[in-house]
Amino acid sequence: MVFFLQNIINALQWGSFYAMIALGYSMVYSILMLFNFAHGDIFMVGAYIGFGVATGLVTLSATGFIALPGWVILVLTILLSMFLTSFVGMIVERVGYRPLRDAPRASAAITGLMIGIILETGNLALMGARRVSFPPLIESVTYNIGGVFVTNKKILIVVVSLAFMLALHLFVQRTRYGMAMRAMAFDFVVVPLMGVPVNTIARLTFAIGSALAAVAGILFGLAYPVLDPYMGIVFGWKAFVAAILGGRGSIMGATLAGFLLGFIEIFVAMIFPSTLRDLIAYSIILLILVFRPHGFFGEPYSARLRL
Amino acid sequence: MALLEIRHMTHHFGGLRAVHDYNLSIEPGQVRGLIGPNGAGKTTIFNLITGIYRPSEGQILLDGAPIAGLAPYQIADRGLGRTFQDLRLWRHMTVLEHVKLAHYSKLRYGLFGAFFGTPARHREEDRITRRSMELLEMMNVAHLADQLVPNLPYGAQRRVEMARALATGPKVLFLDEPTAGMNPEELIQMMAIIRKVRQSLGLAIFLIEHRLKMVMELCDIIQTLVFGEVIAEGSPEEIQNNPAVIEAYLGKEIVE
Amino acid sequence: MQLSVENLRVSYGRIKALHGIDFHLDKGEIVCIIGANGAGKSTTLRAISRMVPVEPGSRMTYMGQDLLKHPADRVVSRLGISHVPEGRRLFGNLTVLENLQLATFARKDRENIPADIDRVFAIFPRLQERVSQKSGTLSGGEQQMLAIGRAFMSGRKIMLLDEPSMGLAPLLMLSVFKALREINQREGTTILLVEQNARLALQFSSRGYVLENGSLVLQGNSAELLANPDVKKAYLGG
Amino acid sequence: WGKAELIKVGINAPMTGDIPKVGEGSKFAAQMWLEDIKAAGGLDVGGVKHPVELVIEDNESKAESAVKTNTKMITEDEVLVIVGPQSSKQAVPAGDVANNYKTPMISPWSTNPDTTKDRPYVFRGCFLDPFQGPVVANFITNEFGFTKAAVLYDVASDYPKGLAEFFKKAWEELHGPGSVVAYESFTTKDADFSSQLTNIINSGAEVLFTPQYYNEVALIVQQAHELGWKKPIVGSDSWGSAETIELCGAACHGLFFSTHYAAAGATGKTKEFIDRYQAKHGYIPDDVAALTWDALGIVGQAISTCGKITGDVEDDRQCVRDAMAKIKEYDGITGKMTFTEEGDPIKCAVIVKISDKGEYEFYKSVCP
Amino acid sequence: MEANRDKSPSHPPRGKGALRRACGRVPLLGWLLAILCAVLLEHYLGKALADLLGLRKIPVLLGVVTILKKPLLMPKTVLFVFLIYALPIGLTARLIREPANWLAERLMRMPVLIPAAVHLAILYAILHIWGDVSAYRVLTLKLTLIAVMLTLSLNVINGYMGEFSCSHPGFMALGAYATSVFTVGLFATDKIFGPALLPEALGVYLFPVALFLGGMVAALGALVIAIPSFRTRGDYLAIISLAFLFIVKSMIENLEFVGGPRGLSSQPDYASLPMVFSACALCVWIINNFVRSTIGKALNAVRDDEMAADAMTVNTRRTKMVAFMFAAFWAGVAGGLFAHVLRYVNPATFGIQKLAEVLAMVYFGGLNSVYGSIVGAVSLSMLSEALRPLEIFKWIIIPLLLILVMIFRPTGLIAFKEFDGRRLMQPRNRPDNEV
Ligand SMILES: Nc1ncnc2c1ncn2[C@@H]1O[C@H](COP(=O)(O)OP(=O)(O)OP(=O)(O)O)[C@@H](O)[C@H]1O
Ligand SMILES: Nc1ncnc2c1ncn2[C@@H]1O[C@H](COP(=O)(O)OP(=O)(O)OP(=O)(O)O)[C@@H](O)[C@H]1O
Ligand SMILES: [Mg+2]
Ligand SMILES: [Mg+2]
Repeated sequence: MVFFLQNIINALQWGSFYAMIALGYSMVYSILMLFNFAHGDIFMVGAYIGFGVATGLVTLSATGFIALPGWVILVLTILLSMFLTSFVGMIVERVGYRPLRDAPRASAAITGLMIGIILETGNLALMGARRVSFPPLIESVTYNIGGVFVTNKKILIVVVSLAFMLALHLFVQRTRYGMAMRAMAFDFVVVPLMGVPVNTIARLTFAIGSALAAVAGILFGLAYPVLDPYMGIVFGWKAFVAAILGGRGSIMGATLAGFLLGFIEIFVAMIFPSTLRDLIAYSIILLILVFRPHGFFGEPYSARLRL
Repeated sequence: MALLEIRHMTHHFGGLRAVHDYNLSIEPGQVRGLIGPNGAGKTTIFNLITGIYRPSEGQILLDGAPIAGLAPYQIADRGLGRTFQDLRLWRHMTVLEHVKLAHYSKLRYGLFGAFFGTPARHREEDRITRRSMELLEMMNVAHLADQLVPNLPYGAQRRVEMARALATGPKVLFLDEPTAGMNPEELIQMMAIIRKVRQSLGLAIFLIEHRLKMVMELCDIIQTLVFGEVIAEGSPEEIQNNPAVIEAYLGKEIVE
Repeated sequence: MQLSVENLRVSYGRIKALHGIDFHLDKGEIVCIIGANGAGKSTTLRAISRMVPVEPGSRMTYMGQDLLKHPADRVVSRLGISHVPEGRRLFGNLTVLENLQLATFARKDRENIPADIDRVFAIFPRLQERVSQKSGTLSGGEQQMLAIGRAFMSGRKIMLLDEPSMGLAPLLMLSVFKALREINQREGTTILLVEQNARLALQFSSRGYVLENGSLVLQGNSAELLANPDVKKAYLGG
Repeated sequence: WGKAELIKVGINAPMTGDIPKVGEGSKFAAQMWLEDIKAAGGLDVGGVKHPVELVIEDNESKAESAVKTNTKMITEDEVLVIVGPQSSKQAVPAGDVANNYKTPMISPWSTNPDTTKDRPYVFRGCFLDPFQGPVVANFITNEFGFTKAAVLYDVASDYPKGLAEFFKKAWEELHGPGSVVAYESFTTKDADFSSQLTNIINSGAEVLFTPQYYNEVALIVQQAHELGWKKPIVGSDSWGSAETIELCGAACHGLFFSTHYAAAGATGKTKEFIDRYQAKHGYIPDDVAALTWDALGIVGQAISTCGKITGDVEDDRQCVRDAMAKIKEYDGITGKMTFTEEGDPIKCAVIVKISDKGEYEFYKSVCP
Repeated sequence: MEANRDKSPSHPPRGKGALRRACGRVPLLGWLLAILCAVLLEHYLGKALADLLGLRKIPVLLGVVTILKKPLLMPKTVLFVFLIYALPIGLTARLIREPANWLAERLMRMPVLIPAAVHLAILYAILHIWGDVSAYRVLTLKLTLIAVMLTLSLNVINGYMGEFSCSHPGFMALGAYATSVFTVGLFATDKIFGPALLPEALGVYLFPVALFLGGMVAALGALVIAIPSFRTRGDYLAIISLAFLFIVKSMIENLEFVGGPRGLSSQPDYASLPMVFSACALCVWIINNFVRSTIGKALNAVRDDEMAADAMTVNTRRTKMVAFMFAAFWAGVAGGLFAHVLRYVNPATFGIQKLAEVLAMVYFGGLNSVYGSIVGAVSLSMLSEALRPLEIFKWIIIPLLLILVMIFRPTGLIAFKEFDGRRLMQPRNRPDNEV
């Protein structure tokens, strides 16, 4: 029982990363109907920006000039990095996606893939081959609750990511911006006829998606404090799986699928020999899709979608 | 026995009853019309007959054999050809390719021929090319054979769709608003084409239309559908004078 | 003059769709453009609502101000020119209500929106029955109503209508046109109408233009055009 | 006597791809080696100083690319000998190429037996998994007296997987079947090991052996502690990078691993190398840099002892390969080496303890 | 037509203006013969010329590598390339224009297989002689030809049928392993499968059988994706195929008898240039045949509007199934060849990176186009080989190039273009063949 509970805690943390990243992915995906294959790498960039900001703040604070407590640094880091990373997202949108808006979707996917490679390689060229360690902004405290080990970081991560998800869900469902985003997903050519500034919405979408990726990057840095230029690849592809598994354009779906993916991975490793983890975990995903061919909340394939 | 016979067909979308107790029997060579207000369920009836939806209840018999529940391609193969209300052409294919492809189920070379380019395949391809060109000529669009469809004027696209439907070798041709978006002159051309098709190929035609001129001049029997139910069936004159039809569909001003 | 268009030229890649046309709209008018398939009618509307780029040298002014300096969304939100595009182009994944709400995206007078929605439902009661249905599953005619309703929500200075009668049942077609006239009279909305069904369009409008192969060949008030033998021959079915 | 023939040494290293750090270490070490040669006026072969050129090529950390790189260096650049590739997934196929073209190749870091097996022209600079696995198993047994061990490794990567298997085998030979109470794995690039660690903790293991690369080590150790693991964690030579400590921090203090050399408290040549490298590049060299350095040393010695460089590259390659096979007790910074028939070195392993200052302290030496 | 002929891989760099017009009427046969002359020239005189110019070796890959490594050698390299390639090709093509046209005309009067065989034979001779200069060239050639097969087969799914399939490396892996198990098990002595079961000498002849088997195994694997494709499309299918890729990879990692993550080595050396070339030619021929037949066009119809296809008697299920299995078959064959060229396979090779590579080639070259796939595969393979000296910057330059191509030609360089062998081989002395 303890064992089981422990794994639920584990899965919650792990799932919340998938969910957070899938969420950012899903933002772009649901609005522009694009696979933003650069998203994993934006996550990486977000983590590095977070690393830069945090290190800067820690150093600043260490000089004694203004001594900041860890949690203030954390909050500042998150906010600043969200801000900075959203620009990365907007640049990606401007360079890689806007020119391709009328093109087949797959072409834009390829541009995203390529932008991702450029971000990775650029990072490698700038930062060198070494990996960096994310500064531990808050003191790690481990609670032992009847044999189940929980750290304050885990709680923080799950809570923060759930909060962002809820906020985003409300944003997309309740505000006219969200509605405009959903409309763009369907047919962006006539969206301007509704008085909706398409470019602004697209930029906003990328900005929000990237800001979320930055949050995910920083939380990731706290939980798994080893950053390297290629850390986003696997996450990017798995977020891709989660975003779509959740159902096209569904924020709740993406969140749920992200957690589900985390749970599947953790529990498969718990129950089966862990060498078979990917084999079994992805077979489960495949089966889910065979029986729910349009994801959890998705709509059936519509012929309107471009190639 | 009628060519196509439908008995007590009913269909629901979720809670919405789109078609209720629909009956039809078409004889070879007949031209039938289906009119009714928007959203009455006309297109749905087409979709039910051609297998895109499966009716909740009822029977559909083609030449006496039940076809409800078959896949659309099987139904098409047995002789029900159709066009779509919202033009469903293949964006990246030429006009000729459209018509050739509609011969798909009747191709006599298999995958082997497709892979290895056997002489049988070349003969067969030549044969369907010739036949497709004949159909295009009949529709007066043969000169566009090598064009990609999105570049064509609307009227031409409709005619390509019709040629494509004819290429499946139908016994009954279903036309869903074939003149939507056409000007009066093109309307007259289209009527001539439909007459020609009927005469030279001898098939039955089932037509949804809102252009009264067309329905009244072409059809032998007209059904009027309102809220999924047939409220009147009869010759053009009967329909035109039927008060229920005037009330629900035509409107007084139009008739006058 | 509410809207004036001078020397409007548009091309799609190598295809020239409009070869420099001039026309104008006065406030509160109903004007129609008729012409054969591919004459450039839809292109004209798209140019006004800035959906297609125009070639240099084209001029368009709205109430004296340069329309070309506004991007597409601001033509709607600032100038109040709404456009019912060819083929309706609804957002099939949104419900009927959401489609209407979306059209108010940039409106400042948010308090009036509920009342306006009710007015749309008053004109098209059918839409109210389907209010939370996904618009993609509406029948053709229902979609047309929604498209007009949507335009009504977004801008009411000028409405550009591209073939509103397409696919409508006769009775409904009449009621749509009646509704349009009602909007025109009550709100003072200028209507620019593009129609294949030339007779209907000319009966409904006060002035008309005839477009052929990208150029305006005839203009005049509608009654005159209806009586014109050339127009009769070419567009009214003899 | 014309001009002395140019000697070309190929370096086949992963400059881009998954493990750029490894490529960087190899490159830096090779450049330092070249500096030394240059300073000496060339490589002395039979009294003639030959100029040396390095041909450094990127294998993108991909098998097919490593094969292409080797082919290119052999047939186009006509290198005399190749150092690299580092990881087995490139070294195995690349070794085949070198052997086919009768070009001596020495992989400093590849631990897969297949790399050198039945390939007279292929050597390696490190000990093999079948040696290291038992070393660690014995060490733990003797040092702590534990009988129940757990293993956590990356299934998708051949080095950790191989080592995990050999450790398991050795451990079960010592303590009987079933004494490896948890044998858990994950996949390359995973960052979360909580499920596996929970299983391990649950299994009642007394020690955790994890033959992983340094980046994963940091995560594994920290996560284990967060899940309440307080027992020892032991690692292998792949821990031997300055980054392990940089990334892992205090969590890793007090842990042990087996490796080729201990940086802290190193003396003599080893210290010299470490200091020089650190001065130049700002960090303590990884084991891969040290092994590359030694591999180049062996190459240099083999060329020298070959006695003459004729300029006929095929003869020279043969000569170098024969000389290399005969090297006895080469005194490298990672230990003394003699090649077996297969081209694998016989060398000692070192057990290193990570001190509370985060330095790698020599703990004990284990020889075959 | 003209423009595309220039881009086809075996052609010399595009000339300009007058030169181009002068060369314009040379038939494909003429170009091939001219290139043959050039490679022969290089074969016999290349070394001497290189010595004369003070280059140590004949520059590989048209000297790009040399230039990037040692910029100072640029003038010499360029001169070499000009003297050995550009000049002879230009001159010969011009000189033999008339006879070549005459010959092409005669050939075209015979059944089409004969001129095709002649052209292919010359093309092979060119590649063979070009490759003879160095083993590195041969290796690059083989891997490029394999890339062509992969790209083309992926184009069948992603381009012709319009799905976004991510499973190609998985199919390739299935083929690679199946073929390897067959050959290693039967014809090689190794530690996994023990001594050879059949005499070595037989192996070369049975290799095509092994490849076929590899292809079939991959095609069977494709069923896992083909069947869900009946019910779902587009994005959902994309992740099904991605899941399939992860599954295949993980499965192989867990199969100890093929070496798990350590991989499988000691494949016999069967993948010679003629073998790879024939497989590639066969693949191009069959795929091209297929996509141009009406049965193949059904793929396009399913892509553009599945419902309409269905209503026009197209059995969409069968069509999808055929497309997936067919494409997977060729990916499997390519995988088998790949394994035997490297003589080593491991599961890590068939990951996301390989996927990105193949996808890039397909979309760079052009969707729905056999030409496009050939151009995409050849140019990206060659480019990434030639830019190797740039190390890390290579991975900035190539993606940038791809982004630019996508922006200016969103469907790829040569999309939606039929590959018509007959037209390609036409004589060009009459104006109507000029276009
Ligand atoms: N897939 C569906 N799901 C739910 N409702 C549907 C679906 N398809 C059609 N409907 C509804 O069924 C009714 C009948 O639609 P149908 O398209 O058959 O009308 P129609 O008679 O062809 O009208 P029109 O003349 O305007 O084309 C409409 O009210 C429509 O909203
Ligand atoms: N997106 C486009 N790309 C290329 N050409 C186009 C495009 N849209 C329209 N055209 C061409 O521009 C010309 C004018 O088209 P437009 O749609 O304005 O005609 P229209 O008068 O509205 O015709 P219809 O009655 O068919 O709607 C036609 O020749 C058409 O083929
Ligand atoms: Mg309808
Ligand atoms: Mg129009």
